[in-house]
Amino acid sequence: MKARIIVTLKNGVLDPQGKAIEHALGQLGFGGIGDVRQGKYFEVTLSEQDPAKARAQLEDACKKLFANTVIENYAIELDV
Amino acid sequence: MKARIIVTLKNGVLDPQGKAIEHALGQLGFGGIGDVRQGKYFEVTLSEQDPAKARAQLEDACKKLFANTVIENYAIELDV
Amino acid sequence: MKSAVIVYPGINRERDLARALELVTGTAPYMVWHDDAEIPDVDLIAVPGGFSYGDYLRCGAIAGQARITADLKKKAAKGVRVFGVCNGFQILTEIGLLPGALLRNAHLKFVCKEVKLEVVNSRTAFTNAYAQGQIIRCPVAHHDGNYFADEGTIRKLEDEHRVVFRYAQGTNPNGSINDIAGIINEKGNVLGMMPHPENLVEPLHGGLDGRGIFESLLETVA
Amino acid sequence: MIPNEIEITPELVAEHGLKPDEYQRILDLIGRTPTLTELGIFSAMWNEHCSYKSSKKWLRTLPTKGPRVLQGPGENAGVVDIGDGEAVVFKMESHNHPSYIEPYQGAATGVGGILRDVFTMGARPIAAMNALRFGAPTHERTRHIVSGVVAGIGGYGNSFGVPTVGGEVNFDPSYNGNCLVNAFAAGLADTDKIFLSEAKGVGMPIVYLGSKTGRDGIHGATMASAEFDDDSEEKRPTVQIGDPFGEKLLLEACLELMATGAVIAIQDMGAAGLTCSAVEMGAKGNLGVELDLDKVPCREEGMTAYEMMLSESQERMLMVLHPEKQAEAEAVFRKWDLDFAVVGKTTDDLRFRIFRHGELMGDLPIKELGDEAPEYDRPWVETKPPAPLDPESVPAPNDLGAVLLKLLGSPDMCSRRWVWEQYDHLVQGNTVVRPGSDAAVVRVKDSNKGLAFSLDVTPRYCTADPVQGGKQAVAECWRNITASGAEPLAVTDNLNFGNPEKPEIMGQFVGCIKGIGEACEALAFPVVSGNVSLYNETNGQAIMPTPAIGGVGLIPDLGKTATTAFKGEGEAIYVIGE
Ligand SMILES: Nc1ncnc2c1ncn2[C@@H]1O[C@H](COP(=O)(O)OP(=O)(O)O)[C@@H](O)[C@H]1O
Repeated sequence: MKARIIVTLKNGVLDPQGKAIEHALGQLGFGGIGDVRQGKYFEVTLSEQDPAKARAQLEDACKKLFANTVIENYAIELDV
Repeated sequence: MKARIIVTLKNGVLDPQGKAIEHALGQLGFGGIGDVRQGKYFEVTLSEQDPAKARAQLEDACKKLFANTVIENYAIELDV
Repeated sequence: MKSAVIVYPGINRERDLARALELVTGTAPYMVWHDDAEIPDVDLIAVPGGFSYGDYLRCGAIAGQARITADLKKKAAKGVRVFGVCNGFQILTEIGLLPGALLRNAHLKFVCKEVKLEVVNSRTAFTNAYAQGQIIRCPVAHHDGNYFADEGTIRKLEDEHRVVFRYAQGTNPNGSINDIAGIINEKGNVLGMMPHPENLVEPLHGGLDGRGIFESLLETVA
Repeated sequence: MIPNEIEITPELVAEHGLKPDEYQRILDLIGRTPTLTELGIFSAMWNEHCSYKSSKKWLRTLPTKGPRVLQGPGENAGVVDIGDGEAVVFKMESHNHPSYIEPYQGAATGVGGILRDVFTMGARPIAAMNALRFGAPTHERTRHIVSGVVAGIGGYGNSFGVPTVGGEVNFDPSYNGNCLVNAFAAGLADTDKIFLSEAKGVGMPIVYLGSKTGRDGIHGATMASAEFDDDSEEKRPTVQIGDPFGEKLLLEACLELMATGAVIAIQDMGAAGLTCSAVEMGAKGNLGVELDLDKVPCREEGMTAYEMMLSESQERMLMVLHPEKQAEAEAVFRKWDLDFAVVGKTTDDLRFRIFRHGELMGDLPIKELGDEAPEYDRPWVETKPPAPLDPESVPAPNDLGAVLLKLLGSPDMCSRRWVWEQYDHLVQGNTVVRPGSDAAVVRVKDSNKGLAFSLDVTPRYCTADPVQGGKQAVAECWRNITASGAEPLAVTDNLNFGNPEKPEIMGQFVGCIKGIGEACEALAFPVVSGNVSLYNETNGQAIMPTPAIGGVGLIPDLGKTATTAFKGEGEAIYVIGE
């Protein structure tokens, strides 16, 4: 089973990379694109076949590894 | 209008990050999660209201800034 | 004083830290491999700088899962002194021994230069050889040293005098909140800092300002 | 899948960068049409980069010997004795084209390559430098290239843990379409533990180490992709991605393995990795080599022999091992979590044989692959020295202060702090003189000795007069080293030029080499390693001739190190020389 994990910075956590991109967009003439927030994206394959169990496994892996929950949120999308 | 951009490494491009994460997953007992590929994720807000034009703008911005098309692919998701 | 330096793969300042420890304490530290089960009985566990596991995913994230880290947490809970420098500091925050997180430098670039540090709290086991408020020279070399924590945590750190080092006026190299360069845990046995005192401990380095930390520890143990 | 029995058309030959007469040479040599894999192997071995076919004749004129030289050109790096049983191992190498295509990764893998060259010899890297040339600051691509290259050099070196202590940065419109990224690295080794690439013994295991092989940098990318596969564009990224973490593991594992005495010969896989390294190891040792590509650790499925032989994946090595130490060696690599695979053996018949899925994909004479490579004596014309400038024709400035400010603020003269602050120049704790001085000085660990490093060339002098410019580059490097209190030992060079098929460019090349040779001879400053990068041209516009010189000096007593800063008020200032 394939899945995607998206990790984003929590509200209120500074995002210097996003800010820098916003600045660069302005310079490139893309002034209409704003509020840039940068996150991480993962594609994984699971050997688990049961969707509920797969999701539980990923939740656990997100908390332990993919995201630092002090500063980040995560979202899981399962390909079912 | 809000949009999300997902940037991933092209097939065949070495992904040392993905490799390292896979390894750590194994150590954590998540041996069933594999084939990890890491990418980037962006959330942006556009002032453009017309979806077609917004998409065209983002395409352009992806090529010029968000993605390094020598090694990366990108995908755009518009909130319509 | 007996000490141990943990060697995660990708760490690259373990020799610098070991040398500083040996210079000041007269005893070479144990070098402990990331895949070992246990850290020997020591007075100080040092977690050095570098790029553990390439800093892939997040700085310090994968080191947090290494086998030896479980014992590190256990010993820290028992009160053994733990000193994390740079990547070591990042690892200590990742495993929750210290609060907050270290984000990408505000200017997004790696920075290697000398800064000035204010010793904000000289009453810790790591800093008692310095005078309160003393300004010392110290090099930094990092890409992710921008200390962040939520407001409540920052207030608590400040109120409890747990900010131990601050970048002195005008030298904050990374955008850290409140110019925070190093913090200590509630019990006072775990210190993490971004700058590299181990690179300023012999005349050849152009100064001795970094020695104070190691001298403090020696003093405390003896 | 790329079939091996594909018809070898003149177009295919041309796409492999082989001229018709070079292809004829191949036919004469092997007496039949080559297979596709064999054609790929020849193209890799006989391209300018590996064969030095345009430059060899001239490189031979450089002085390469000296009482302290333990290993001159011809190995992964040069080796110079610094006393007390220790040696400094160093080399410089270009990564110009990849850095133009993808600045960050191009520069990063350039650093990775040169570090591997050094630790392959058994040396732990202790210092790195880089010579960078970019287009005009106002050119549209310059900013992007500069920031990517500097970040890439830092990204790799900082993570690997070698202090980057020096270098050069220049801007000129002649580099608009061809930036130059020349990376230098130096390491320390015991003189009795220097490892070379010459294979010894018949039937010895050939071991593959490091990261897995992928389709990185296979230069046949343009090669009639439509003919082979529709999505081949997607499948063959021509850009190599660096993995400094992988390389750091490789360093530690190699040094640990070398200490066990298991290693007979070792060679880094650089350009055209598996091909060049295997051929070089066999040919040097007068031995044949047999490879079973099924054993090569691959990152992707379905890689063909052709792709595997030409892959430029990074962080890989080839070794010949003592068979009885194989288990011990494998344990070291497993400990560092790196791939370790016996992929072949040495033979006594001087053939280079490659098997894939049990089939013979290539069978070539190993010595001839290297020795019979074409060598050219390209026509050249001497560069006409420009008419001397009449000083009277230049009006004297009336505001010298303003001129001084302008000079100090110019892109070529302004402070380079913004560059070297992005490089970790302190890691390892031995940096005595930091970047920003004449020469950087690094302590030889656990001693009171130091090594001085400097990288120099002034391309506009070389443009005006290649011979004088070549001499000047050596002299400047020598002065910088001397000014730090060190005794100059030896140099490495990185010769960057345009298209050597043009007699004027070849003239610049010949001139610079003559100048470098004369200066090195006169100063007893031998050339122990180096690299040539030709065809730095875009749309017929060549770069300025840029022969970068990287010099190393020895300070026997660090207490006698000299630094540039004025030390006190009221002291006299002297000018020495004319
Ligand atoms: N300009 C030069 N001056 C002296 N020696 C050189 C020069 N260019 C190349 N060499 C030597 O030729 C050999 C092959 O160089 P190169 O192909 O760059 O090595 P690598 O196998 O690391 O790519 C090396 O030993 C190098 O030192």
